[in-house]
Amino acid sequence: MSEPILQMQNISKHFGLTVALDHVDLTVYPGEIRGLIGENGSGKSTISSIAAGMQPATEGTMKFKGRDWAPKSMTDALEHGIGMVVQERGTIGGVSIAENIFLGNIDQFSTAGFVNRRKMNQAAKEILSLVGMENIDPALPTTVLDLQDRKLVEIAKVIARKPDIFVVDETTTALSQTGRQKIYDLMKEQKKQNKSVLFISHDLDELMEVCDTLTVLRDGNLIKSLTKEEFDEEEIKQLMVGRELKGDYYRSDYDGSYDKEVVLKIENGNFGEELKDLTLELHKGEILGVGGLSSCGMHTLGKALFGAVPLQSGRVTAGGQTITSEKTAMQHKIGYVSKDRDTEALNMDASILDNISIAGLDKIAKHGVITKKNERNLVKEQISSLSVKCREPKQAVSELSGGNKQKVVFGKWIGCDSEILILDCPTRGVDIGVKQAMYQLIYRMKKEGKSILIISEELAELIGMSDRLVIMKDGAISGEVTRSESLNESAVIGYMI
Amino acid sequence: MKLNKLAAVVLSAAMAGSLLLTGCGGSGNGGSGTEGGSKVDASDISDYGINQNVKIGVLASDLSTAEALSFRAYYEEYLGSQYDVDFIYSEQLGNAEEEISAIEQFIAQGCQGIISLSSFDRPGQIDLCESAGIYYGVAAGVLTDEEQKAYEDCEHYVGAVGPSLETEYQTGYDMAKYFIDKGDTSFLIFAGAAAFGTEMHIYRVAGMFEAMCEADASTSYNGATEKDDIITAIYGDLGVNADHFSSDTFTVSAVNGYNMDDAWFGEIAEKINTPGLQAVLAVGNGSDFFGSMAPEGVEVGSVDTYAEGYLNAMENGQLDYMAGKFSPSIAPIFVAVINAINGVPLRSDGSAFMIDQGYWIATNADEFKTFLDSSSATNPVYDKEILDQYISTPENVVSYSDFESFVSAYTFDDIQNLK
Amino acid sequence: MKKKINLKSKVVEIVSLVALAILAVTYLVMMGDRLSPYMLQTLLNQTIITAVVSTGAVFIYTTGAFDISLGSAVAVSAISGAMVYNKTESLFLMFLTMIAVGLLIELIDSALAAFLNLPVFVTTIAMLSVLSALVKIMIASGGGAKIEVPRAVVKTLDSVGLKVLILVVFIGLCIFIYNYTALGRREKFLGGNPICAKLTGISVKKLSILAFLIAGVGVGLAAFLTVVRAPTITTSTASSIGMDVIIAIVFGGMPASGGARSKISAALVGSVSMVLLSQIMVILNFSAGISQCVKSILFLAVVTLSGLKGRKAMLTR
Amino acid sequence: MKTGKSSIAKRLLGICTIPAGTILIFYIICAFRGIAFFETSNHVLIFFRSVATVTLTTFALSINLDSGRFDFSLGSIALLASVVGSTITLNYGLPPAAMLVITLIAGIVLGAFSGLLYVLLKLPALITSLGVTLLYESLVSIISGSGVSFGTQPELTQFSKGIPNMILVIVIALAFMYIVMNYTKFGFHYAALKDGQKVAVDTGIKEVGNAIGCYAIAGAMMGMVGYINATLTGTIQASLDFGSIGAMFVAFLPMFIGGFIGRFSENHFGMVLGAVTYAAIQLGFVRLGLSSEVQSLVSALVLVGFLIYLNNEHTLAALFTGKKKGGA
Repeated sequence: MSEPILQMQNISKHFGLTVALDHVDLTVYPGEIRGLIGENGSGKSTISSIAAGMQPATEGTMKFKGRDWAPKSMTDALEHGIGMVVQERGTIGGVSIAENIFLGNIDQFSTAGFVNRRKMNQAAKEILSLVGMENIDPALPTTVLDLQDRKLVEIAKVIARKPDIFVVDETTTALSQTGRQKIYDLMKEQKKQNKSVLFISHDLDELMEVCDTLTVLRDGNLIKSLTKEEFDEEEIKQLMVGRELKGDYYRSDYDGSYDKEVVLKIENGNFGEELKDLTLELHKGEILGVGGLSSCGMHTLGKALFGAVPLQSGRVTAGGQTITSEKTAMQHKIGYVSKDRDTEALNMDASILDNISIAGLDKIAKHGVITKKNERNLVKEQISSLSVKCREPKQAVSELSGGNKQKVVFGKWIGCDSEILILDCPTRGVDIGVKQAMYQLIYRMKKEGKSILIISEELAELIGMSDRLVIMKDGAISGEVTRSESLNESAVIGYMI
Repeated sequence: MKLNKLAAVVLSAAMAGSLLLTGCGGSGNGGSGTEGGSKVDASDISDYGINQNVKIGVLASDLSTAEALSFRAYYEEYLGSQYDVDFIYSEQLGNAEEEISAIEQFIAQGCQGIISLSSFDRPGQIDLCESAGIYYGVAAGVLTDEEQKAYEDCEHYVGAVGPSLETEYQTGYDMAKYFIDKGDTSFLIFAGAAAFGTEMHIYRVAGMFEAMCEADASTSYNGATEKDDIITAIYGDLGVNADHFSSDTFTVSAVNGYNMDDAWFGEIAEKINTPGLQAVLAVGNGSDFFGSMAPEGVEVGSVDTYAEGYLNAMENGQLDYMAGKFSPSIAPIFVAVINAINGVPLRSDGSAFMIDQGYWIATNADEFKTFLDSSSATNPVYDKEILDQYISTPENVVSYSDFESFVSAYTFDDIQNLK
Repeated sequence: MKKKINLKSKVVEIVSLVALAILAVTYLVMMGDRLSPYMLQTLLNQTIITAVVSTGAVFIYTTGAFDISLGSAVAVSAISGAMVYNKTESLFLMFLTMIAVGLLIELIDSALAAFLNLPVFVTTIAMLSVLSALVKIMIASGGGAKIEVPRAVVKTLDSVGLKVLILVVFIGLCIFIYNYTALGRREKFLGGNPICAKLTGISVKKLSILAFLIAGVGVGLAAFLTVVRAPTITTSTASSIGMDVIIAIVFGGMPASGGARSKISAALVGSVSMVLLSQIMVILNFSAGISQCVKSILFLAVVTLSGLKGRKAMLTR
Repeated sequence: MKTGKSSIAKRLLGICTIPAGTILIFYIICAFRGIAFFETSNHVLIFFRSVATVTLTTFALSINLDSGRFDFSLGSIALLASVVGSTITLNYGLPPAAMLVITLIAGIVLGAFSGLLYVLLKLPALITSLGVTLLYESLVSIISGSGVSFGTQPELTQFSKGIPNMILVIVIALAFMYIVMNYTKFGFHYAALKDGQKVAVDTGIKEVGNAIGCYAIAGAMMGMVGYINATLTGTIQASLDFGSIGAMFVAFLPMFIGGFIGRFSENHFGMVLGAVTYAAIQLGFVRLGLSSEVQSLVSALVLVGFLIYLNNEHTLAALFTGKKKGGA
């Protein structure tokens, strides 16, 4: 085997008290596509971001192309050969596409301190052509692009600098199949040129298909590296979780029955391009899955059903009453778990206690007075029944892991006795162990007669959990299937594209 | 968090508790409590300010103008060095509530006397000082006649020395007369705080109008030609409304307020460039706001104070007439307060006095220079030698009439004769 | 290691209280044997108005907004009440008017922002201009430089007992609302994350209006206390309250962005601290410039220390 | 993007409507009252001086406010910079040009120091600026007592009396902001940090330096404002207890107008036109002889009205085109 291009030795990273990485060694060779996999909080994003200059390591040494490696910033790293496309949004809306492409790297167009915009735009145009966006005017503000195109701009920006190591962090979640294909092609091209790729994803199928080697991390430790021949789905899952998964992952029955009573309904709902004359019913005791591409409008549907989106026409009703606001929705015992957990579902500034009790204040108030005792009881009940791992209810919710945060969100809605739950991507960023627990919880709630609407971009979980599954495309329902043992992803994908 | 809350509760509880304990009996310990009567036994006279330290609180609504600074320099630097007295200055007071707070603070600190340079609520000040048993005097101002009547029998209200409204009126009159006598007919009146209803400014403006009415019978302000009617009209207009002025001889434009924003300076710039304008009659600081913007030939009259900056203005022709306060003018009330504290109050027929004190008028740089020198904190016109004559001692008990004639002789020349 | 950090964060939490304690001790030492019950009464008198307005304003700050027009709101409310008294000679009606006007002003302020989608800080800045112009116009309408309520009438109300009662009841009520009712808890939650609050059925508009209304009660009470203390109202009455409140609340340990770490006690702690500080400055007999300089440095120091928690890698906005 | 004829017309309309409309309205009202809007050259001077100071203040306010940094200290910077500039000039008998340069440098230093405090203390800008305001005001008082007066030296007070000077100030300030914000690395980084703080910081853009730079620019602008104000009367009055914060309030209306015009043109050019609008209102009131209370009242109402329009444009547009909103 050839000399490694990147050697990371003994890398540790601490965030205050949290140890994100604990003495990890990682080696990358030229011409390999290396996958990094692990549950949330395993440290896979952290180690790659250290290599790519986004943050410094607390401890440890790095060698890149045989030399000591300590990039000052992402721009610095990119300049010297490691370029990363980040998980979150990596473009800035208010500035032009060209400015985004050359963010932090503007000097090449400036003479005597003045930037030549024309030169910059021309250069940007060439770069855009790398990802098939040659028809876009780089002088336009980035806001004119949709999310997928913005991601492609980021990718183009990195790939244009011909990095020796191309780091892709969970980027594919934001992309459609065509977008994904583009990025896979770019990776292969990279490999062909004997350059390397570091590919981070939670999607095991994707990784097993694309990568040459896979490194599994868990709780800030490197667990094992596998070559393509060693890939085995079950083993990898076990390595990630650190124990054998016992019991059912999804639900095991194929019953698919539910009550006839309609508990929540949207009739001819319209909202821009997101919802087009959409009608959908949720029944008592039903798990209704809603799938589709990220931009198909299903996330807006979830909000609309909770009264959080003002429909242009049509209406949402529960028990015959119109839902006009989040408040009326809550009065009808509807709960909503947003897909953007940290920004929409939780108040990161506040404690676990505050976050759980906030939806149930009316329930625990006696004559309008909230007693600490009632509040604690409510919260403790949720913490223990959902087994939220925390020191105390007063602990800040921001200190919890992704899975435990999500449990707090669930606790908030279960605690206020919601009968109807709208779950938008409920297992996003949640590790497998917690995922399994959540699936079982959802199933249990169905059994208790609660109605659940799951919106997800992961077909597997929809198929695994739903009594009925509708697929959306361009703001309308494009297909509907019911629960059966024979149902598989390929049968559903056709409706999506 | 818990610690935090607990501490907060304890602290506030302690505060509230001790306050409740004091209850409403809080007339306080206040001043020295030497009861002043009209008849004094010479052996009872204390020597505060001379051999014993005395603390006097100064209420100031202004701490930053030239006048305020020169007053403060006279008290702290001159009197503070000559007598055993500590002047404790308040913060810059903005309203009646803050005046009361400041007095309470002085009382709490054991001041024996208070001198007030702040006039938001004089009755309120006297009330509080009276109930606390602390001597109170007004400097550089007086009470209204009604107020004086209502409060003159208060034992701890020493008196007031300053320009009466009548004097203010006369000051405005004299200034206008000075320019009219020169033959000027086109004026810009700066009415200052008349717009906020400040009496002394309203009276000065009224005096200016009166001088014009006298010079030409066709002149009137809002139809009024008599002093009281003119004053009422200015109150009603919230300052001077030039449209209400009519005269066959005189033309008048006006600037009100002290906004000091772009619009206000714009207004000044506009009006001072009125063709034919001959003089600016300012109820306050005329040279700073108008002097430097005045075109060649426009003269400026100002009511202000003797300070270095204005001397330059006068030398450079940006100021032509100054009715100015001299910083030692606040000495007599100090003397009176000290006497009261020492148990020999100066009472006018058993009541608090109110003595009129006017301005020094300078119309050229030489006069100005002389007056300015006499206002300094190092060599003031009212020096220790003069003041000592009016501070009672067992050997020399000062009578009210002596004091009154001393204060009334406030012109520069009169004071020279006191020595 | 763990303990150390906990200790540090505890210290940071009580910085404001430590500052208050230091100021109190300094003051007591300086006063020495001049210490008297009267002194405490003085402290109360000087603290109470800012404390009452600040306490109500904590609700506004909790939601992450701020209001710089509170001072002129107090003035308008005081003048309205005084005018009503002078017409009706009823102290009760005067009191009611003050509260009503306080509520009305804050209602307009917040309703403008809520229903017309305006940024609150801009409406309060505009409101500041409008209200101060209104103060001048109202005072002028009385035909003089001031509006007065007969001194003898309000003097009967100028008692320590009544003041303590108002202070304790209002602060108590605010603490109760803040910590023991759904309203208060929701205000806090709203300050932390408005989007999440909205998606939890909390009406952002309704809550921000309610927050301003509670502040409006404080404004009305402060107007009443102002008139009781100094029945002569001029254009400059209460003019410094607007900034005093901001300084006091922040000095008292309130995070400027509101949210979960907000606390009612910040208002009282900050107000008392500021009064003590100004008393100390007067005792030291510093010139105006020096004492303001000291004040600014102390303010920045205390606020910096109490802000040590919750720092981010990026600059705070 | 191609610009058709109709779209150019639309842009011109968007650019000109507000300032031209305001001037027109006052022209008409003045005409009715038998007054000329610009009667003497002095009116033109007043107008341009307002445009100059308001433009500078607007640039200073917006450079930080657009990035979420509220700065109360602008007025105190203007005040202190002019006190420093004039005191040094007077003490050493320097020529007038020196006063301009020193004031400007003082403004930059004071602004940068304010930014440095913000960066070091890591507090919200609003809070730091409260402390800075108190500090600067107190320094004015400590250095100058009641203020500085040099009205007696006419050569020092010439600057703000020349219309060309005012126009020059406006042009230079606009050119400076336009070039810095659109054609320099600083400007590119500023824009990136403004809209995407996290992304920009992660990419490695030095936020701290950029922020201090913004404060320094704001300081330069306010230094210039201080210089113009000081040379207007030759006096600088000290002010305490937040007396200086009023200076920034003039900038809100022009800033929002600038944002609106910025849709059709360059943002900073829009702010100048916003300042033109403001100056026209101001001169209009002076010409009509209305009191400054009325003026501040009307300005506040115009500000609120304009914001109501800006923030509810879509609703209003929907209302006029007859489109209905909301479910049944």
